[in-house]
Amino acid sequence: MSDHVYLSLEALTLAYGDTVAVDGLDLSIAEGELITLLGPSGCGKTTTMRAVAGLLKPSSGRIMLDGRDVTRLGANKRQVGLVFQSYALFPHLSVYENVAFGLKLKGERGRDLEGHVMEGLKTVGLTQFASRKPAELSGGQQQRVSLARSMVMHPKVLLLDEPLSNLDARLRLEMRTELQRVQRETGVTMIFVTHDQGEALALADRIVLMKGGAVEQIGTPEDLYNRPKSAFVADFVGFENVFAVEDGKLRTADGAVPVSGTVPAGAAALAWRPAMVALGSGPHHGSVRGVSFAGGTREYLLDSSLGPIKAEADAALPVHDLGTTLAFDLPAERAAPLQRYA
Amino acid sequence: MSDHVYLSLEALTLAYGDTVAVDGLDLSIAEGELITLLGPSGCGKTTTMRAVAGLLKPSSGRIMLDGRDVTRLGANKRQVGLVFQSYALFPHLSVYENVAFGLKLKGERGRDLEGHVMEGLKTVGLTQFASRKPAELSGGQQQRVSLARSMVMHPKVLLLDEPLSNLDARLRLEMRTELQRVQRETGVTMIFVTHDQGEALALADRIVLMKGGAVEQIGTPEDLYNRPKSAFVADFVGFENVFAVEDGKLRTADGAVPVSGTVPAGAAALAWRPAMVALGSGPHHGSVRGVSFAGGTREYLLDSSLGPIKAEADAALPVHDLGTTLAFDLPAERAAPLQRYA
Amino acid sequence: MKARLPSYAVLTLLVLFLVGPFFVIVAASFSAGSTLAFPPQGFSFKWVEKVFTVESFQASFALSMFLAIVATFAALVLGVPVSYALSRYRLPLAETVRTIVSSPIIVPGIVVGLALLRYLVVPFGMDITLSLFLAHTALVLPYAVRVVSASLENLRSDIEEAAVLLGSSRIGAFFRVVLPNIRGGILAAFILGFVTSFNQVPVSLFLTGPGVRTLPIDMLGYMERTYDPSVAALSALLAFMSIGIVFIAERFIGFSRYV
Amino acid sequence: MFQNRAEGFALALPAAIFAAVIFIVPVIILLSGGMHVNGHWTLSAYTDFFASSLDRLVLWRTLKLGILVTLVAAIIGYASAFAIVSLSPSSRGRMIGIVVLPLMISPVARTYAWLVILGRTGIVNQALMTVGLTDEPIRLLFSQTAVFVGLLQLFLPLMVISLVSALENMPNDVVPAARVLGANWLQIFFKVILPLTREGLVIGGTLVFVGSVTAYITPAILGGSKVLTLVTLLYQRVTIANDLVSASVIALILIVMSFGTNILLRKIATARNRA
Amino acid sequence: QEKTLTISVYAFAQDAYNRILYKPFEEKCGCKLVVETGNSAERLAKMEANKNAPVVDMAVMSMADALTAARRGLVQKIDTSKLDNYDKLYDLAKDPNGDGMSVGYTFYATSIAYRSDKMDIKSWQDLLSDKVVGNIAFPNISTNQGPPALYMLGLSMGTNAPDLKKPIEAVGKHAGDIVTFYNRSSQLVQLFQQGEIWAAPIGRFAWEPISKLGLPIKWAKPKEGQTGGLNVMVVSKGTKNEDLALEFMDFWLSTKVQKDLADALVDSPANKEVKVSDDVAANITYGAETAKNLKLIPAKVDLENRDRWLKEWNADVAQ
Ligand SMILES: Nc1ncnc2c1ncn2[C@@H]1O[C@H](COP(=O)(O)OP(=O)(O)OP(=O)(O)O)[C@@H](O)[C@H]1O
Ligand SMILES: Nc1ncnc2c1ncn2[C@@H]1O[C@H](COP(=O)(O)OP(=O)(O)OP(=O)(O)O)[C@@H](O)[C@H]1O
Ligand SMILES: [Mg+2]
Ligand SMILES: [Mg+2]
Repeated sequence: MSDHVYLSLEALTLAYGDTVAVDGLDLSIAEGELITLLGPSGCGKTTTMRAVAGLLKPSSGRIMLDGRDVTRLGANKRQVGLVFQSYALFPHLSVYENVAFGLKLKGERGRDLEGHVMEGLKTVGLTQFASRKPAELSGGQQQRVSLARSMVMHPKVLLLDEPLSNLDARLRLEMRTELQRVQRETGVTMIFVTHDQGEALALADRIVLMKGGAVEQIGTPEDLYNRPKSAFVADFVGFENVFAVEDGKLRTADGAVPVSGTVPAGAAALAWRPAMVALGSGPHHGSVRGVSFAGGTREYLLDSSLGPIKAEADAALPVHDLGTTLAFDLPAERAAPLQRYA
Repeated sequence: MSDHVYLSLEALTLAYGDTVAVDGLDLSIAEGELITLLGPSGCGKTTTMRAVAGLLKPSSGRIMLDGRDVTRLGANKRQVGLVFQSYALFPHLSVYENVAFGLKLKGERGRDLEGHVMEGLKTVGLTQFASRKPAELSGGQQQRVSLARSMVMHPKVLLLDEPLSNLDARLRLEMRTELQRVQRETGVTMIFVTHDQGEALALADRIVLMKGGAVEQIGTPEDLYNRPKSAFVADFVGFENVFAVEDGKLRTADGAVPVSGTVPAGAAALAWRPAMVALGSGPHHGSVRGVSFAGGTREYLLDSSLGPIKAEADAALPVHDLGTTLAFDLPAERAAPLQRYA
Repeated sequence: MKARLPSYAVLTLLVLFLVGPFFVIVAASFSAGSTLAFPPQGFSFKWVEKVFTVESFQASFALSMFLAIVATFAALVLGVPVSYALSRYRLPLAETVRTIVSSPIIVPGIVVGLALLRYLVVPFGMDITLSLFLAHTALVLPYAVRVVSASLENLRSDIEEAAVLLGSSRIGAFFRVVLPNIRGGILAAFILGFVTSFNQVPVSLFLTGPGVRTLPIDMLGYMERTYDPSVAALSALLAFMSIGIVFIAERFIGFSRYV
Repeated sequence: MFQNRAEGFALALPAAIFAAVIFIVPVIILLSGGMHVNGHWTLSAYTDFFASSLDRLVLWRTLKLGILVTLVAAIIGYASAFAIVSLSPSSRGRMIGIVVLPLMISPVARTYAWLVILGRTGIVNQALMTVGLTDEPIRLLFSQTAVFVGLLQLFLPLMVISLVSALENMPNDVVPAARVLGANWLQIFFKVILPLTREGLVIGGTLVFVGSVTAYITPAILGGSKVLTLVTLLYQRVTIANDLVSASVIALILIVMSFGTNILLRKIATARNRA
Repeated sequence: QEKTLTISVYAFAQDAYNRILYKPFEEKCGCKLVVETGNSAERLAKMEANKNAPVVDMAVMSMADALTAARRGLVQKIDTSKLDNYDKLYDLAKDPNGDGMSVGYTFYATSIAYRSDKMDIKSWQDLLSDKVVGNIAFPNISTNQGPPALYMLGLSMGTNAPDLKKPIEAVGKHAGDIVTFYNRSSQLVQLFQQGEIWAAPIGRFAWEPISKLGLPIKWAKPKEGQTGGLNVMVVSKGTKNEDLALEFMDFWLSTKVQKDLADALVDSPANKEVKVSDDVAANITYGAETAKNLKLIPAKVDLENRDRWLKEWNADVAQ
């Protein structure tokens, strides 16, 4: 991974007819980086990827790849790989032929071709499935074929559009590890789209969190996890209790409420994960509306005068029944301070 | 919730043609219980539910409901409610008419009917959508209509077949709480099918974990979570490191390996969650193959002589790079002892 | 998406080729001249009026109408159950059954007509109208099965199970839940069947008797003996009728989805 | 719930029996008539058919017309289907409506129009002369060209509709996938679209070919006795010569052609898919 | 229950027949007339197909087809005693095939209708001249006009052999040029009108609508003379409506009907009592003399050679 800018999107605006899907997006990516594009449904992730691949013409802005302006270059000449959410395997071709598709178009034949295809299949562990049709593979295997098909082309950038969202939890985890390994081994620059924050956190060198066609925050997973800038980001990374700050007090359903401890200067809002809520004592009270066992912990949903509060307690402690009133506190020193509330 | 057996499946065998999907299943459920049926895809969950509902004739075995043998009773006479994974709403009828469908067949008319339907809609918070068609509702709302449609019939048992699997994470959580509330309020006996262990743990009074058409373990969520009986169950509830025990030693890729501490008597295997692995010191060594950030913690995948090991460390600690060799231990006193390995 | 202009050009030519002849017919039917010509010689309604005075047209129109309605209805009565069986039950001979009921679509119509004439009408002295009814029913059956099957495939079978669980009988579930939801398909099948039967020529070609002939056959005969634009006028009127029906069907059930 | 086979058969049988009795049995008897001449079982009627140069010619002409119409319909069909699927969903629906419309209009009327359009003084000739492509009206009626045009107009909609639905059913994103892998549009058509819409092409092709080969009105009106096809020949054999034996022979040939094409094309479709 | 009589006739001029013949007869007999139309050969085929349960009571045909029908047992003897107008017929119409199974109701000349502005026709051979042949319609061999036209063509080529081999070959040579081989003379109106053809051999009965097209179309008087035919009426064997059929035939042969049909330029009268104006006479085939001069092919010759002609035709022309 080098720090030199390899792919950059400059003031990229993308529209479908009159609907602007992406609005003045700026993004620089270094060679060998693994970026995840995170964001809610409809925020423009797929649109951005399609533009990078050359499948969508920008209404304005520029795409630079490896020092060259590729904005007007056809998708078939960009050397960008794209793994579709739906895999988009060619159903009429065998696994082998799927992987060979692009290489053949490049003019590869004979031993060369076979060597490269089999090598690609080996990377994804599918050599023994070479002669199957995509329909005869499981979702995870299909996904790996799709990956191999892109990888053998040695793309300058590999784009992956929610490649794991169709898989079950276990396979998903496996594939995630696999992807990381391939990326580390080949050093290819990757952009990985997801709307699952766990996945984004686990995978990325840097996360780009998008909202409504623009970048909301860019940073390492730990940055986003620990230092969200806005309520939107905080909510996305699991701060389930977020309150705006006004004159050093929390703005709640119940009006302005003082907070225990000092609010950091410049914080427009404070956010607490369920685990950060101090349960059992404190100035606030809430009645238990829901409890659920979550493995090591138990999660409580409290109806309080501040609004609904999510708090967590060790599962080893006795359960509080529904309707019980519990005291709790939202200590300022545990909270993450946000630069923006909206 | 009473302890008296309300629904019991006795030696139930269910087959599709020659394929036996459920093989001699035994299960007793008390009135008012919320049972979740958990298990991997294809283990026979749906099949079991369809048999309870009367949509599938058992090849052998008996179904007793409320003291009566209903094995040969038609589905339309069993008073069993079923909420389908797909909701199965009647697309040509309004929400109101969907809910009224069964009541009308019972002969209800006029004020009675209206009262019951509106009450049902109120329970699921959909009174204002009464005149909409199902296609005009979101997935979550449809699911609630489906629930109301079954609930107003006051079924003896309400079966829910993966009702949440089509929803996104946030809505899923909400619906889960909602379901729990309805169940608590009405006290209806519920069987809830899922293949998501988180969901099963969070919801159930008791969990029935199925495997290949038979029951693998029955117990409270905490039972299963803390005291899995077999490697299969352990794996399902997140013990990612499981080793068989032979003569007080662990059977590993590397042969028999002594374990630190004493193996509890009668344990056929030992299982550790990633968090139970002691990282940093110990008799074993593994090199880091994968790291991922998982919020508060960091998960390491280690290649060790015992085989692959999943361990967890606080995310606040510095990261160990790929390839670093780490010492670790698998302390017997932290492990969950299993009765069976296979 | 991409090439806008070429695609409009292609579509314009396509529409011109497919629909153009229809306009020629319409223009010719309002001609004042006494022969079919385009561009028409003058404008008049006389040929449209004449259509209504030709007695044989009245009789054959009535016959074709009757056939189209009754045969299509019969085809649906036969076709809906078989479609239901094919889409809901896993029957061992399903493909054979499907082939049998859809064979009328593949066997050339003229062969069917001849076969019926020779082996039902002549030997058994079967009434021509009855034979036409049977032939048209057989002919419409494949369309009915195809369209109804398609709508049944699109209808989840679990709603029937839901209905049964809510206390309905099997048959009740069919009428309360299945039928209302494949209404569009059934209507589409009806219209498609109607049009197919109404415009059918090859099957009806041999199945004529003195005074008994379907409208298209009668039109053919009329054309062969009188070359005035009244056949054009009749064609135009019928076309408007079909278009009207299809248009309304399209509005209400999205007819073209089913064709 | 749908395990009861007896129930399923009870529902399926009436239609199957009806079709068999009313339809398949008479057709089979008719076909057997071609092998039963003067009280003997013989294939002489078939050898006669293939010995007659007129009959052979008509057979060949019918085949040729069928193949030509199918080919041209496929080419125009793809062009049109691409254009149609690139429309917005609402105009796509309308366009499909327009394409379907001619199917609803009596083929008598449609063929009739061509009589006017293709006549010596018809629009086509007028246009050709205005443009200066010819000084004298060319004779279009009663020619294979006329029959070809008539058949094409009659059956093109079937091809277009089949191809549109095939294109719509094509898996998402395979075209962009091929594009990203470096294929140009021509390569995409032949390597991806054609194989993936083969099913639709086969269905459309069968409908068009069988329709063209078994059409009566178009060859009868636009071809007359100069452009006999198997069907008009069969009609003449029955109505003028009362020659049932030779009519049965033609009937069998027509059926073999229809079913044969159907099966053959189906085979091609599935075989290539498996390869 | 109203009585019904089913008849099968030629397709042309149905409007005129309806007015002059069908409607008045229906009024007279108080019965219903069902009319089926088609050409003579089709009718024959259909009668044969329905031999065991005749659908048609009475039919009109060419002489040759009537003879065939008689030989195949499809028709029955006509009880001429029940035909009041029988004695008014020209002799050649009374029993043309000599078997008592048919009665003639009209005879007609067959010559060539042609566009006088485009050509002149002096001989049958002119039809096949280079200038003309690309613009003619020729009757198909299966029509009533086919063989006679070929026969005249043969005469113009200097042969009167009944095998028609030479004329068929000659037509065959030009088969590609000839616009079409028509099956029904009613088609010709449209072909003339649309300018599709300039000339065609036709029967006199089809002349009327063509003469009224407003085009310069003339009736040729070729030097080889004109041919023609006699149309006859037959009664289906085993009909249940024999009396009604005979009543209808008698009505058709009546002087009034025959005259009205002649005046409408539809059928030339077979009833010798019919007197028509000169104008009409010029446009139909009128009078015993004319009839006698027509060069007809005897029905027997026709029947004996028909298969041969068809074979030749199929070999030389139809392809
Ligand atoms: N073909 C299209 N025509 C018109 N608008 C579109 C089209 N595709 C996407 N959009 C709109 O553009 C916006 C961005 O869509 P995009 O597919 O990029 O979202 P996304 O972030 O990938 O969402 P998801 O997580 O649901 O895949 C959305 O508002 C969407 O409705
Ligand atoms: N209609 C059927 N015909 C034949 N086999 C079936 C049928 N339905 C299910 N099976 C088989 O029966 C077994 C149990 O299926 P079932 O649907 O009960 O599984 P499940 O536990 O509900 O799985 P999932 O989580 O995927 O819904 C599977 O092996 C399946 O393949
Ligand atoms: Mg997307
Ligand atoms: Mg299931």
